[in-house]
Amino acid sequence: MVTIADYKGKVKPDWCPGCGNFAQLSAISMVLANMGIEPKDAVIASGIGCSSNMPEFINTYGFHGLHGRLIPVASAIKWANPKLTVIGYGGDGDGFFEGTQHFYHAAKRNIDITYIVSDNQVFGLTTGQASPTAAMGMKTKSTPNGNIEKPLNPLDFALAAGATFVARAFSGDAKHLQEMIKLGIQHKGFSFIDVFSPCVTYNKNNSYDYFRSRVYKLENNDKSDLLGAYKLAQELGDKIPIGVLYQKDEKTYEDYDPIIANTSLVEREPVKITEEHLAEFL
Amino acid sequence: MVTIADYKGKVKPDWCPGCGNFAQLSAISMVLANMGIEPKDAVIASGIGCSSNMPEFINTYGFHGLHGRLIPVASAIKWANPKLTVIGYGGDGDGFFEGTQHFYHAAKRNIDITYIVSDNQVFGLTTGQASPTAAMGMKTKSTPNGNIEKPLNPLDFALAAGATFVARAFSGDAKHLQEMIKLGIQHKGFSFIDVFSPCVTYNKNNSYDYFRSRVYKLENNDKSDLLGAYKLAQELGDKIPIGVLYQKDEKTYEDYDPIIANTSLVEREPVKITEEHLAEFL
Amino acid sequence: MKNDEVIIRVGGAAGDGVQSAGLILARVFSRSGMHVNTYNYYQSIIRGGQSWYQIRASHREVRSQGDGLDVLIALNKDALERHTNPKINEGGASPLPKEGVAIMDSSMTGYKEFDVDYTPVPLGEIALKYSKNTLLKNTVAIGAAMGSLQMNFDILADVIRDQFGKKGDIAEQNVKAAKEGYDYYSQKYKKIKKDLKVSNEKRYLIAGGEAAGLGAATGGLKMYFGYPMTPASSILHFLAEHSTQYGVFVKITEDEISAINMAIGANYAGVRAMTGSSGGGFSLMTEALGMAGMVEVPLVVYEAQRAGPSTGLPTKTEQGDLMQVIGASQGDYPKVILAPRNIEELFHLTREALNIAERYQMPVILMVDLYLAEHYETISKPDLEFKIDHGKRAQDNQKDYRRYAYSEDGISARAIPGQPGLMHNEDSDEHNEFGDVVSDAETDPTLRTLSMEKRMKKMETYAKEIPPTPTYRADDAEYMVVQWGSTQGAVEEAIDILREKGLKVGGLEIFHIHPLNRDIEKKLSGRKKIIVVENNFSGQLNRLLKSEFSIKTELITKYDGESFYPEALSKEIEKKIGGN
Amino acid sequence: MKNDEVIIRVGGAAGDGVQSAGLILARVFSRSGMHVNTYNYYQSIIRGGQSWYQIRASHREVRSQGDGLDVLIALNKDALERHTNPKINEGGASPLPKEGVAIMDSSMTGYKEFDVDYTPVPLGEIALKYSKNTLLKNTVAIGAAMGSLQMNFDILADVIRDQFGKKGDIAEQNVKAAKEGYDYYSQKYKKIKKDLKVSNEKRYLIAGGEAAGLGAATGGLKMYFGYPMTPASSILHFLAEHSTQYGVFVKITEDEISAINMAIGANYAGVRAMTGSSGGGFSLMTEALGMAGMVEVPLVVYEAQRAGPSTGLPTKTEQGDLMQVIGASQGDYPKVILAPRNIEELFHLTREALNIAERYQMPVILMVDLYLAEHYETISKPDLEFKIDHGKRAQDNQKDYRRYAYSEDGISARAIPGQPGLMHNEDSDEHNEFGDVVSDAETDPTLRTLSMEKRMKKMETYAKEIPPTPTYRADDAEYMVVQWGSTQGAVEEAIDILREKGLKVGGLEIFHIHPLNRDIEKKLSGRKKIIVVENNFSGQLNRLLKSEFSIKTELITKYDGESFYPEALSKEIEKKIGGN
Ligand SMILES: Cc1ncc(C[n+]2csc(CCOP(=O)(O)OP(=O)(O)O)c2C)c(N)n1
Ligand SMILES: Cc1ncc(C[n+]2csc(CCOP(=O)(O)OP(=O)(O)O)c2C)c(N)n1
Ligand code: SF4
Ligand code: SF4
Ligand SMILES: [Mg+2]
Ligand SMILES: [Mg+2]
Repeated sequence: MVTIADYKGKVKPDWCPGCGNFAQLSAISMVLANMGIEPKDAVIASGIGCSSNMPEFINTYGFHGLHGRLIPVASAIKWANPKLTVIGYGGDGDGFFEGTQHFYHAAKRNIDITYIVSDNQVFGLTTGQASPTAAMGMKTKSTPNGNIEKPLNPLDFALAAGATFVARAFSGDAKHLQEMIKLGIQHKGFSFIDVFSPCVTYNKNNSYDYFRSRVYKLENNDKSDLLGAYKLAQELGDKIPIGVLYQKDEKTYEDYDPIIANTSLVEREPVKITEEHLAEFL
Repeated sequence: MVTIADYKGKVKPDWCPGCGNFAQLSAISMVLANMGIEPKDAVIASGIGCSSNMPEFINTYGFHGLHGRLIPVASAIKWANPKLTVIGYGGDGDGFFEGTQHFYHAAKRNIDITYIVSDNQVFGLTTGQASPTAAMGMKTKSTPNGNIEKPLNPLDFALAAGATFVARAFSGDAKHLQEMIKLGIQHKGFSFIDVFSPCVTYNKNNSYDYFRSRVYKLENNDKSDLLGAYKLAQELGDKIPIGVLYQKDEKTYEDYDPIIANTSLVEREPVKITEEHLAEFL
Repeated sequence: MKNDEVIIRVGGAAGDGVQSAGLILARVFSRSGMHVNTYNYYQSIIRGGQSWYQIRASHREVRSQGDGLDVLIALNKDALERHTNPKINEGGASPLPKEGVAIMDSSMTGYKEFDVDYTPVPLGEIALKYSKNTLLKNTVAIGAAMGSLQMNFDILADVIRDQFGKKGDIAEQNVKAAKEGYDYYSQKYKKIKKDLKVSNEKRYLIAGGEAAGLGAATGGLKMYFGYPMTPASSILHFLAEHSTQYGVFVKITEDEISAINMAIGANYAGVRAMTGSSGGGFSLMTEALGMAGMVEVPLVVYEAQRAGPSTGLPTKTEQGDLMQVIGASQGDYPKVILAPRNIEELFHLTREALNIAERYQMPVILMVDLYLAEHYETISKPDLEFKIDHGKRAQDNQKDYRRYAYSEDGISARAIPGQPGLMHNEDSDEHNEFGDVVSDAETDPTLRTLSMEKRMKKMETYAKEIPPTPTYRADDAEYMVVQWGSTQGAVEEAIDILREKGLKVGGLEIFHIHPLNRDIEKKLSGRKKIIVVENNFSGQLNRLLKSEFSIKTELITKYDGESFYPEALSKEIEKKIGGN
Repeated sequence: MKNDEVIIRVGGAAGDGVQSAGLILARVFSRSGMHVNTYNYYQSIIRGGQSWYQIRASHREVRSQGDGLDVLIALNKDALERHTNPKINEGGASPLPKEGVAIMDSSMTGYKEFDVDYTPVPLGEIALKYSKNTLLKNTVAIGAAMGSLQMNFDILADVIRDQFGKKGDIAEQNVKAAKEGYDYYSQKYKKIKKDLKVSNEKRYLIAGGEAAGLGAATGGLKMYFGYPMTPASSILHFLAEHSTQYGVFVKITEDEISAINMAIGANYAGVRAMTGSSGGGFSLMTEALGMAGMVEVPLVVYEAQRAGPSTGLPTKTEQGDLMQVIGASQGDYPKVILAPRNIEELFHLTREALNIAERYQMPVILMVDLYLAEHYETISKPDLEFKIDHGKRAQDNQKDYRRYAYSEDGISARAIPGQPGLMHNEDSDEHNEFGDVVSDAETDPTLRTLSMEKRMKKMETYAKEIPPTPTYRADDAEYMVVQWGSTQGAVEEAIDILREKGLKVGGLEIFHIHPLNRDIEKKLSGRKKIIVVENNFSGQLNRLLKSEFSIKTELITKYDGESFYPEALSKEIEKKIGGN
């Protein structure tokens, strides 16, 4: 039996005390353990940012790559070895600025990976600039006179891109967070989970209290209703929904491609090239 | 008075006979002339692709840059000199693959430029690979067994990104195309026009006939209705709407930023740095 | 013009079928057991403009597009005038000489005449008998050209049938049209005097991009990620087309950044994967290239150069990306750069690159150029046997596993996700032997130094296994011509020309670009002059050589978008020698 | 430890206020008319870990972080033990010597003791009298440190008031707390013996990134585009903060690719614009850099190196990106690379870079490193006068305008969108004088060659105006130490040490990296030994020098993430000299 202890990394997380990322670390460990997935069969690919340090602190296979580029890495890992549970974990700067393009196209392709974003509305690791989800007016080092850019709406984005599982969670609600991650991993296809994850050091606006007083859990919403999901995604004022906004059963990219459908390339032998293959050059 | 002759470039367009891009070249020239914009006050920034060769063939200021990067170039030109009419012109590969990220964020910023995409569902210049808007099943050099990727919906994308003017036109309907381009240029904010522009050489599926038998002109649609626009954007079967799907009055990025609001940086003298500025280092 | 070889050139506009006509001709020669070398001169335009395709064939090796011209097939007036004009301006191509024949449609008139043998053939008229498809004219012209050389018509007929085979009737129409062209020429005009020997040798006609793709497949490639860009598209198209046959997953990604990161992800997961692009796309890949070096993931990148800078001349050749590839990505990290000299070598080095990358767990860049990637050559039967070397792999549940264990050779055992008991983190941040980051809570300057040395030690280990640098007629050479990559053929032929003149010239051929083999210095020492030949502006390899070895060199460059021609090159070398 | 300078080090965890304490101390010295040089040792972690900040001050110039340590302020036990341990492992930093004093909270106990002077001060107790803010402890410690040197307390009080000024009461609490610390130390412990001279000179305390931003603003910069990345963020933050004051538009873009393309668009439109990043972000910019060279748009890129490869050590210094910058982008195109040696030069070269870029219509890369970008130095009053040179500009309605007219110096007159009668196309494809593409319908090898030469001619023209390469104590030097960029201070101080030992050592200081000034060869010739010192693994400048000049060199490198220390460096140089 797999237990959460199996997932405990030997390096102590060095996030600031109180950082939202701790909740995600526990939740991911817990969910993987509860799902009976062995550490050897899980891969966490991350970008660069405080959040992206995650693979250093968990006992799975980890790939801590480049800022904004976790999605292509995660996608190819899944394509190479479908037996792995592949999780992408990164920040809002990572995913919604530098990596926007990859996020969009991976969602459109419906690749069977789970993409979790630690959305703290700032660039944490680079000491607190406004991120793409930062509110208008927010003062940071990069926006000393207040942010003048409309925030990006990650859920709306994921829906438009064609993600087949779109959810939101909150670091301050561990149980619900676990639930979302579990559903995301169980979903076959591209799962996106945006997690409100307070940065206690650089974001005094979007604190635990800020979110706690606003979030409410979705219940009985029609997850197959795309337009409904779009509407829910717009709720970002006094009431903000958390939960699964949208879910759809759809063929994955892997299902379509004959070379990788039902095949584990890492196990399959390379095709032996023979003289017959050469005939076309004669 | 400005006439279309003023816009005639000295280099003869070298697109294949019958290529959709000819229509856009005429339309842009015509509209600029009719709007009384002098060639010196228009800039066309493009990427790389058959379509992106446009600035070579028109007598304006032209910037034929990099594949996928016309949007940042065009944005900065506008910010540097708001008196210019700035048009971005490129292909579907250029804008919806390599340049996805820039397109998204420029639309979100509502920069006052007009972005016209010559959407031919293939990579023309690189001899006909499947583009992001290519239909499922389409056979090309890159997809000899048929395309297995869901096509990207450019209008949906633009709406989700927050573009404040979203329209579609068709190279086969010159007058309507002109109308769209004119409205796009007149619109203050980010205008996006997706133009069905047949590639007669590499795309035998999406021909003039294909589009001609499908497109219908939008009339009396409520342009302020975002959800309605989303719905229209989904019509891609036997009936495909052309026209303005969505338009909204909204402050531009330029309006928000105190340094460029109501200022032409290219004309303004640099601020003289004085001893007072140095005091903070003492 | 040499008696023992023939050069045919087909000229016309883009969209006229110039290249497919050329390829049919090339295949006739290869099926005749001859050596073939082709050259494609084309523009970044889909229809119109001017392009041409040249086929050089002989019973002896032909190592470049060659000098001279025997038969011109002019598909339009412009082509006719262009290639018969002694002042032809196409980067060094020879005009049709007096003895040469110009095949063109009989209806062509009013062209500027030069001193050549015009041999009009009613191409259009003959073609119309069989079909309205204007491209059939080309087949008639091909027939005529084969007639001028009295090549075996049956072979041509076979080639045509294979080409148009799927189209049934069309194939037969083409065969008949070709036959009429063949006969028309044979009856009306004189045969060109050549001493060409056909043979029964099996020769494989293959383009650079195809050879790379085939080499990769025999080397265990299972995934290829790319974004189209001339001249890197040819390998992409080839692999896409052979995806099912070769069992290779091929994916066009949203951009080159995604392509390389996917290739890294796949290799990390234990599957041999490649990516490729040309200079501009490679620029976008450089960040990830350094990451591959840092996390020690195997990676092969196919870099196909074209004339730069920037978008440059998309359909023209150059060796201008060496500095970019050498310098790619911030910081020092181990990498290998290979520059195959010809198509056969490209086949071999591609799979060898896959082995090196995996054995050393580092990026290997295969540098080709448009010329090498897109032209066709005949090669003898490729050796399909190849030992895939996965390098050091960790045992399942290995105790105290250290992904980046410091070792004698710098190489540590890899663990692949899914292997039990070897979980670890691969990190683009600096890390210790376990993969734990040493730049977060406490930077450790000592460990940092050790990790840096651990990675770079792989370069030392690798340096020991670089094959000797090949030479050409070098034993008694007083003058050494140094070349790299695809210019081998032209340089060797230029050397042959100079040798015939009695000049003691030899060649040094560098195909392992980084690290450089130390034998280079020795092989160049004691010569009267060292002349470096490069198809770029600034002499990029020359700079590299000088940074590594104490040598004095002279430089010959060409940067007009075309590759070297042996004759012209030999004159330049002679000048350098003369200027003693 | 020298009598005429003082070194204070503040050690603690990230988030403990180490850097702001350090800056207060630095400002006290600069306000005392002294020279100051600071060093920041920190980790890529937001809270926790171990970091320290060092201030070196003197009435004479202090050109590096220096050797030795006089006063340690230990904000936690780890810091105390780390810096008093003679085996300190922080990249070369000196431990606290016997004569040094260690200021720490009186409550600190159980630490490992070494042979230094512990001077506990009830930091927490005193602080608590005024506020619950734990950071007030730091102010008490600062007071104590100033007491140990008997610096003028009024100046400290002023600095504190300026620092906490906006917070009214808080400022006074801090002043009082500092005074108590000052008095406590003065009464209880001995004053450190130093012969420090204060003066009335105005000294400006400024960090590298600030100097670059200020220099750019005085050089007519109007737009800055960037994406945060250590250590390039400091210029970005500085300009953002001063945006209104300096009239500079600052934009964080979605990525670095957008940033550089925007900077190019702005410059094309006639507005001085810059972008900047560190190595990883710069990788992503390389494609556009080549485009700027091709379309001949002025562009200045601020490249701030950190320890690589890949993500590497994000908060550590290195000079490891030279090969990347030299090779950036495919093909050959003109560009200039500058590497300022110190903060004052960074100020000047930044605006000079803007002029060069516009005069030559080509990219200029300013290479700094984390050390230079982030440390503070005192400089004398910056000269605010500067002549902005827009270079050759076309006249409105100029007849027969050729954007890329071939010319003697390679430079042609620019037209800015909006100018009447000068419409043209700027193209990343190869083009002729008018900007018309020569790679579409008909490639013209001749025009291609001319255009290539036209652009590269700018390098020749520029080469004539490179300032002479500076030397240091070189006249009679038998041994020459060659350095580039930010290592100037440490190298000069190392040379001074060796000179005092009677060794005839001098320095050559390269700040124009590309193209290299030909005077380098002359200045190095006839020396017994040439020793190249670089803060990277492979000796990247060394490779460059050897590729350009026939010289024999030896190499000293450091790649542990920290910059050179003069004393240790002098020993390495001595060893190289010894090994004659
Ligand atoms: C190409 C590149 N650009 C910039 C950086 C610098 N960088 C490191 S982390 C980061 C942003 C982090 O923000 P986010 O992704 O939101 O993660 P967080 O720290 O908030 O969890 C940036 C810009 C980088 N490492 N690489
Ligand atoms: C970075 C980079 N990648 C790839 C290319 C090669 N390339 C040139 S045009 C093109 C695609 C053209 O397709 P599209 O944008 O749809 O334009 P079209 O030719 O169809 O008008 C590509 C991939 C390039 N020039 N630069
Ligand atoms: S800076 Fe913010 S995001 Fe980063 S570790 Fe601290 S609290 Fe978490
Ligand atoms: S290939 Fe297609 S898009 Fe390109 S010019 Fe020809 S018809 Fe137009
Ligand atoms: Mg964040
Ligand atoms: Mg297209």
